[in-house]
Amino acid sequence: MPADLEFDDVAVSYRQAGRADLRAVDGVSLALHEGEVLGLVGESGCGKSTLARAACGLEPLTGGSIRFDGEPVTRLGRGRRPQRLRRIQMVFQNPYASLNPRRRIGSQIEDGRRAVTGNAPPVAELLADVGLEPDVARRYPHEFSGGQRQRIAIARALAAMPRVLIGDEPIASLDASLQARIATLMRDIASRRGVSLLFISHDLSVVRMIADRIAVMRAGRIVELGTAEEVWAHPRDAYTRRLLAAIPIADGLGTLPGG
Amino acid sequence: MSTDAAAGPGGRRTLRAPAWKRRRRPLLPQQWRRPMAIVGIVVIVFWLVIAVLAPLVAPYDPLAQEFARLAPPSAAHWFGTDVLGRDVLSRTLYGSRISLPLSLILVLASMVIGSVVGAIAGYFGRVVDEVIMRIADLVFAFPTIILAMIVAASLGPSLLNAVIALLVVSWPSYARVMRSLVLSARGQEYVVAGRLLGAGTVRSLGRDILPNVAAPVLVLATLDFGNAILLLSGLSFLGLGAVPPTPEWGAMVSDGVQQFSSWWLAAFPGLAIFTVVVAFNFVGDALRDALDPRTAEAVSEVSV
Amino acid sequence: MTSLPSSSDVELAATGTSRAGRRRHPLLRYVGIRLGISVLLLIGVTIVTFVLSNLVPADPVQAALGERAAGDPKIVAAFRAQQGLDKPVVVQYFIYLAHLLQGNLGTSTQTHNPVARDLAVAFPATAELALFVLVFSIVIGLGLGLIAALRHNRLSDQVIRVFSLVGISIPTFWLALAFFYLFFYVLGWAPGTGRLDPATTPPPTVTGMYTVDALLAGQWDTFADALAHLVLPGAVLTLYTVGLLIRFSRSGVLDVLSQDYVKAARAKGLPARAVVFRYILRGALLPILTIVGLAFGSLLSGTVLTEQVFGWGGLGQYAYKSATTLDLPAVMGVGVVVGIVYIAINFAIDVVYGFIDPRVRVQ
Amino acid sequence: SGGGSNAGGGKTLVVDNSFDLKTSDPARAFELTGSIVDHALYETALTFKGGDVTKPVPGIMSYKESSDDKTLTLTMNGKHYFSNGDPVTVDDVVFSLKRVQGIAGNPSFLLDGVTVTKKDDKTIVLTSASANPALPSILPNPSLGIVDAKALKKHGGSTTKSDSAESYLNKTSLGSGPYMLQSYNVNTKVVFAPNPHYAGPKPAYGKVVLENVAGPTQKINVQAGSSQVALDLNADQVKGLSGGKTRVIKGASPYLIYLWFNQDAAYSGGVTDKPDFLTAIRRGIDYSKILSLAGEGATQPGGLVPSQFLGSIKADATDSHDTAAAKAALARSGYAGQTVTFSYPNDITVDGIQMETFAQALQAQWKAIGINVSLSPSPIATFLDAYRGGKLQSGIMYWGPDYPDPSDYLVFNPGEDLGLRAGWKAGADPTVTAAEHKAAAALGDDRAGAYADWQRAQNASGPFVPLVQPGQYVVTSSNITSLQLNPVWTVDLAAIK
Amino acid sequence: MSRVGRGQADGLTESPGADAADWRGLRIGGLTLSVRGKDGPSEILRGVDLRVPAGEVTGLAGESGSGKTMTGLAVCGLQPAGALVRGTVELRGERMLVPNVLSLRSRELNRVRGREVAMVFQDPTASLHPMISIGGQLTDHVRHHLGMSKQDAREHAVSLLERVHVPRPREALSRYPHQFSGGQLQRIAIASAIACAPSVLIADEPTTALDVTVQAGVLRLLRELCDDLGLAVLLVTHDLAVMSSVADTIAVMHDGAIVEHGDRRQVIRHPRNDYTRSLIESLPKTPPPGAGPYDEELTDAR
Ligand SMILES: Nc1ncnc2c1ncn2[C@@H]1O[C@H](COP(=O)(O)OP(=O)(O)OP(=O)(O)O)[C@@H](O)[C@H]1O
Ligand SMILES: Nc1ncnc2c1ncn2[C@@H]1O[C@H](COP(=O)(O)OP(=O)(O)OP(=O)(O)O)[C@@H](O)[C@H]1O
Ligand SMILES: [Mg+2]
Ligand SMILES: [Mg+2]
Repeated sequence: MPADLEFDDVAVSYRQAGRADLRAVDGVSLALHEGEVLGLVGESGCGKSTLARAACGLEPLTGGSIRFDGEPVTRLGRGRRPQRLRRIQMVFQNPYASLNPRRRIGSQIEDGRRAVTGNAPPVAELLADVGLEPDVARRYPHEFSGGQRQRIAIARALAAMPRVLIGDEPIASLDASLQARIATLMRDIASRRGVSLLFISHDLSVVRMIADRIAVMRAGRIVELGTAEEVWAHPRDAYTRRLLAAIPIADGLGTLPGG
Repeated sequence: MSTDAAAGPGGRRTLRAPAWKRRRRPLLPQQWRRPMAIVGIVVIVFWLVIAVLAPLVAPYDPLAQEFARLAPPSAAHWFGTDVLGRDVLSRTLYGSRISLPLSLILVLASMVIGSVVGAIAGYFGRVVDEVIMRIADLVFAFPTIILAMIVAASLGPSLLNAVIALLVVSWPSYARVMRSLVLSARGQEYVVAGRLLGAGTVRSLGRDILPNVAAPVLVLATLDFGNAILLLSGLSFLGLGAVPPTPEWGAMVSDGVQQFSSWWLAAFPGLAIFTVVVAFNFVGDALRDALDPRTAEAVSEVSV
Repeated sequence: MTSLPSSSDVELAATGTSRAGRRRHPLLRYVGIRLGISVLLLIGVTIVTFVLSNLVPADPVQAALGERAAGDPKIVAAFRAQQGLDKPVVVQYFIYLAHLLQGNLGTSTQTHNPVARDLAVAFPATAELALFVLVFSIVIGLGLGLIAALRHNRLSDQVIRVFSLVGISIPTFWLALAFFYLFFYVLGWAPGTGRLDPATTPPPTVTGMYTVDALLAGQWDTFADALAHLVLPGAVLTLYTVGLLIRFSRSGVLDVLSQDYVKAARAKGLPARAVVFRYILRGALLPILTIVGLAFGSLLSGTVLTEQVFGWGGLGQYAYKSATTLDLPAVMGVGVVVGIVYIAINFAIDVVYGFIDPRVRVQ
Repeated sequence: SGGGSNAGGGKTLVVDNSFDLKTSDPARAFELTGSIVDHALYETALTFKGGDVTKPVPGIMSYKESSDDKTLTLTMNGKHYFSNGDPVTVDDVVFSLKRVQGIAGNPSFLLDGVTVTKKDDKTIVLTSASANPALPSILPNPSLGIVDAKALKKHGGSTTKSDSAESYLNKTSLGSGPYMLQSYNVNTKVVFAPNPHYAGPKPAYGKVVLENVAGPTQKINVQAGSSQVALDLNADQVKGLSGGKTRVIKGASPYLIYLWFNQDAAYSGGVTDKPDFLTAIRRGIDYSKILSLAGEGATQPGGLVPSQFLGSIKADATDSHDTAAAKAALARSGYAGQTVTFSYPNDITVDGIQMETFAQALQAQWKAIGINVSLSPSPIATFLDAYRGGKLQSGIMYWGPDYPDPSDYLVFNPGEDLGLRAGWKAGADPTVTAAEHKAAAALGDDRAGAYADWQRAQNASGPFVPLVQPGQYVVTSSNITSLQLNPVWTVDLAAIK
Repeated sequence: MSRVGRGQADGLTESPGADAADWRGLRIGGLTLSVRGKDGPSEILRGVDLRVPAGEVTGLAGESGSGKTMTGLAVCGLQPAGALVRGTVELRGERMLVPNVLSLRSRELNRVRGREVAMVFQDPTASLHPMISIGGQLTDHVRHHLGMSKQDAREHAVSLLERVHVPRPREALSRYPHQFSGGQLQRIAIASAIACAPSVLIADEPTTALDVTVQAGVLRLLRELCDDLGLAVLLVTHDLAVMSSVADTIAVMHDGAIVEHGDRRQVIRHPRNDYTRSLIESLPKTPPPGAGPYDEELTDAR
């Protein structure tokens, strides 16, 4: 399978005042194949977001390379993002912060459509895709609930007709009752539009539901990579095992997660 | 307290979002219903009306020197007359035509300059930020009124020069607020999303950042308005601002200093300054309360 | 953003500790950085003062010399040479800087005194007033601010807020006049202008602050006299400063009140006093400290108008006189002194921050 | 509380003055406050008696003038002692006068062109290059106070520019005057103690405090009894102060407040150098209003020389308010509504009056005859800079006498200092110049007439308009029985009783 | 403050009377709470009835904004200023019997909270004072409530930290919150809560801010404390999975009222209320991961 997005020994460091640099991502090699849903899990601070941001060109690499469609992903500087790279889009964690509160939904989605040349689907169609009425385009973000906002954010990302969609914990700030629904929605849309999806979450039980493959990250490194079933049922890495054991299950049996 | 603050960009506390119906626009009409805000608005409107209608409401020509000199308040001259035999009431009323627009100009100019400079510092960061903010620090380290005095003294007294002098010292507070707001707004997800969709610097600043940080800056401006009037009249009081025979309040108070026993010379223009300033402070304070807490913090840090 | 050190917390804790333990004197390093910044700012202040005074379009020679003397080229040339005004600007700056380092601020063209000596009199005068005001303002302002915040949105809060806003809204020059008119002219309660009765001999100079020096010398009459003279200008400035401090301490405390740790402290069943003094005040200390520093800084230069009315003979009056007479060495002297004080205060506050905030102390 | 309190040996006198003090070194001081201070500290070779400045009288020395007014012979007059007990010698006098010349300070012009020679232990001779009839009137100037040469030399005193005794003199006085310096603060107050060796009558007060107080506050201080003398009050302020606890002493001020209009085409705006325009200006002034602003005791001067001095003249009919005449003149001048910029210093007062008050009144009066004037105030420092450069179109300013002689006013001539400030170049007005030369050359009893003629010539075509000679008011508490105003040193502290 | 409760205020009784054996724990009855909102008063709690027995973990679930936190706060008398609270909160502990916490005056209330009722908040980094040392925050209320000496209180604190498995407890006392990880801080917060041996512990989403692995540890700790100390634990969370693993009974809250309360198995497997059902249906249908030993014993670990 050809790879849309390829990480090759990627490293990202942050400068810290008065301390040694922090290697947030430390030699990650990973490929996101065409049309695939890749789940990336790991604990808080292990470098998931940093990796996602690097894939969008938002962080300078201190080592390795990221290639999109065979060409390197360049850093997003002061200027505008090159057309080519606008085919990589991201859905963020906090639906309350990812939409501009002062602009109408419609025009924000329009921005997405205008980002690329070619015939992007009309706003109404995009909204329908994410299960919203077309007339919401005239409203402002504060009139929507978290789940609805996340749908809008997805629609905006889709408007740019991305080849790769990155979800950086898109469900983490949603109500428990919504999490599974939004995750499934993302998966469905991705497969319908043939978009590769890198889905980041710390909730393995949700990732497992939607991902084809799962990568487990710890302290900046990928410690395990395999198909969803493999990782879930037969984890090889001790850390993955611990992670899995720690997941509480709503079975009504009172099973205390292992810690 | 709703959880809105926590749902802010930092996402510091809540990992989940509050129900959408709790989300409100920052400016609530409720805030206008507070007694302090009402008093403030009434006073401001009063002075605005006076400023517009001064020729109609003032009993005499503010420049006419045709009355008895230094007459105490009487039925004919409610606020008395001054050294040259001018009607103090008329001068006080006409004074609003000087102080209000000039303070407005001063506040607007320093807001525009400070905001632009601060936005540039916040958005570009690094060296640009360092240089701009160190300059701002310097201006802060230099005593405001003394700096203004030097500028006014060397440019010569005139209201315009006073405004310029105060502009030199008043932009940094806006720059600071703007910078810190832009700095935090810059990392906001919707700004990043816009950039990913191909927005350049100008569009990103103009569409995603500035509209969202305008409210606190405007509140700061309201709070600053009173300050501007005080500073301007202070310079005029020192003889570095208004040029005679302009009926400027600070200059009128300064005339009163020369004639101590004619208390009415200073008392009424002083009261005029006070009422306008306190009115703006009332309104500004209510507005600041209406802001959401995080941005209010940014404002309160600076407006000393 | 919080980024909690993660992973199994038990494990990482160990490494975290040892790392923190190995770091040497983080506070010292912090203080060093602050000091460096302060020195840079200081140099900036000298440059600004110097450039500013050189930008002044009018010729200081004319201002310094009398009617007839300024018409005499010989006298003018002598004056220029004596003041070093005949050298290139850059050279002048370095001469200025070199003199500055030796504590030589030049000679005032107006008073014919070394500026340093003038300032040695003017600065303590203002500092005395400012400290007097500050002590009262802190007690009253912080107290009222705290009460207002604790009684948020109740009547007492509203009253205190109005008081605070009124305080910062009254033009000080006008209030000074009004007080002077009322308490001195009409009622005769307060003494007149200046820092002492004219007939009183100032106490031997130690600090230059008459109240302190009088106490040190044990001259009770002089002390009472100096104190009486402080009251009116002090009250005028205090009203403003109190307004300022109320406003900021109130919002500072309100911020803290909404913090979870206050709720947690109350949930622990601690008595109200303990919650207020141990948890709330400590949490609000940093912003309050910043405001106190700013207030002192603004007092130093903000006394111009008040000093003018009360003939205080402090820094403000000196600054005003030198600015309007274009007494450039004096103006530069004032600028540098106020700059130094401002920077020193901020430096001190930064250091205190470092000491009381463990997050800085042991980073 | 300070009023007449018995502090130590004698009563304390508090005098309020709005300071323009720079130094108390007589050879450098040339400001009003400096003169008050130095007159109390230092005796001069010659002096004036009380307020009469028409006739110099012997001080430390008595004088004799040569018939051509070029040589002045001074002879030691009795015994005088410095405050340290040393006797005043001829050497001290010579040193002091030479020092004034040598250090090129503000007052050194007083002795321009004068050579000081010691003849013997009793006599010195002052020789001038040209006739110098004013010299005896110049010598009482406090700037020419006699200092203790021996003591001063020890502290850096010299008769050259290298003199460095100023700061010493600002701490310790070395004079033979009635008082000596007890403490000196240039910004707040100067305190005097009696000179134990003073040759004259012992002063009434054991301690004098000269205190820096702004004009309006002085009034309150005297009323409240915290000071006994207020020197800088104007007519409005002293209203209602006579009788009761306070007393008002009125006198004519030696100051002349004048207007000038620039004659230089580069700065005249095509207006102020037109004679008809000047006529319009003069006739457009409502002197009665001006005098009421200046207060009781103010007079309308006829010419530039103040009323106390030799050669002064009375105002005549051509200087009266006549709007019709003014308008007619204005029409003739071709004035077409241009705005005339009128400058004045706004941070000084003359006898308690602000220039600003007059400026505003004049602006309104001229407006009435159709002249548009815009006021341009500035601090004295910036004002002087532009004014001395002759760059100001018009304005209002005052002239205080350097010495009480009409020759001090010859600077108001074409090509002279003040003439140039009004853009009035040498040769611009031969009539006035001729009158000037006549006045300067006149000797003895001819002088008064010559100066009167010169002033009339000035009034006819000069760019200066003498506006007002204000009244001078001193308010004292009623227990002060005697106080003498003097145009040269304002007030003699030692003579206050 | 409660207005109704005042009438029957008979304060608190130290050492429960004869009927003490009946039951221990917390009983909330008809708890209503309203605040004066922007558009008139709004009811946040509309008659909450809930029993939190000693020795059990009672879970309180519900969507965001349903009033879970407010219930916990009201029990401690920490409702927002100006809120109107009615109803009864009865507290029966080993040492104390309080017929209605809501009717206590603030000084009485201060004797109850921290000592009989303790609370743990969601975000441990926010609920510990950043400028007071851990030792200080662990001992101040102990010294106040139990009158311990400073030294004794410190020793006590050390044993508490050991109890909650904080490494190197003695050193930890002199350190500050920012030097600890989130999980450790939450343990410290729990230690502080149980310091005076309360009978009721209210934990408001104590693990939401933590990672799953850390969460697992904290949940175990809670369970352990509940069992060992016989605490009545009210565990507020929106996470049914968490609830399912530690709570004995689960109460589901919706719009300010309890809509269902029952045994955890029954509530999760056979929800009676429609709202509960919709909550449960939205959960990802996940079999337990293969790695963890599927341990029957643990299932009913009590
Ligand atoms: N701008 C930054 N400057 C310095 N350090 C950073 C920055 N952003 C992240 N870090 C650090 O880099 C590490 C990785 O952060 P990252 O945000 O990628 O983690 P994450 O896996 O996304 O965590 P989470 O699940 O909390 O979102 C963390 O230790 C974090 O503290
Ligand atoms: N201080 C307050 N003043 C007024 N209303 C408040 C206050 N705090 C919370 N509320 C409101 O009370 C309701 C219940 O809030 P509460 O915090 O109890 O919900 P919750 O169930 O804990 O939600 P979450 O799961 O988000 O923590 C919400 O509608 C909220 O907006
Ligand atoms: Mg992340
Ligand atoms: Mg909650």
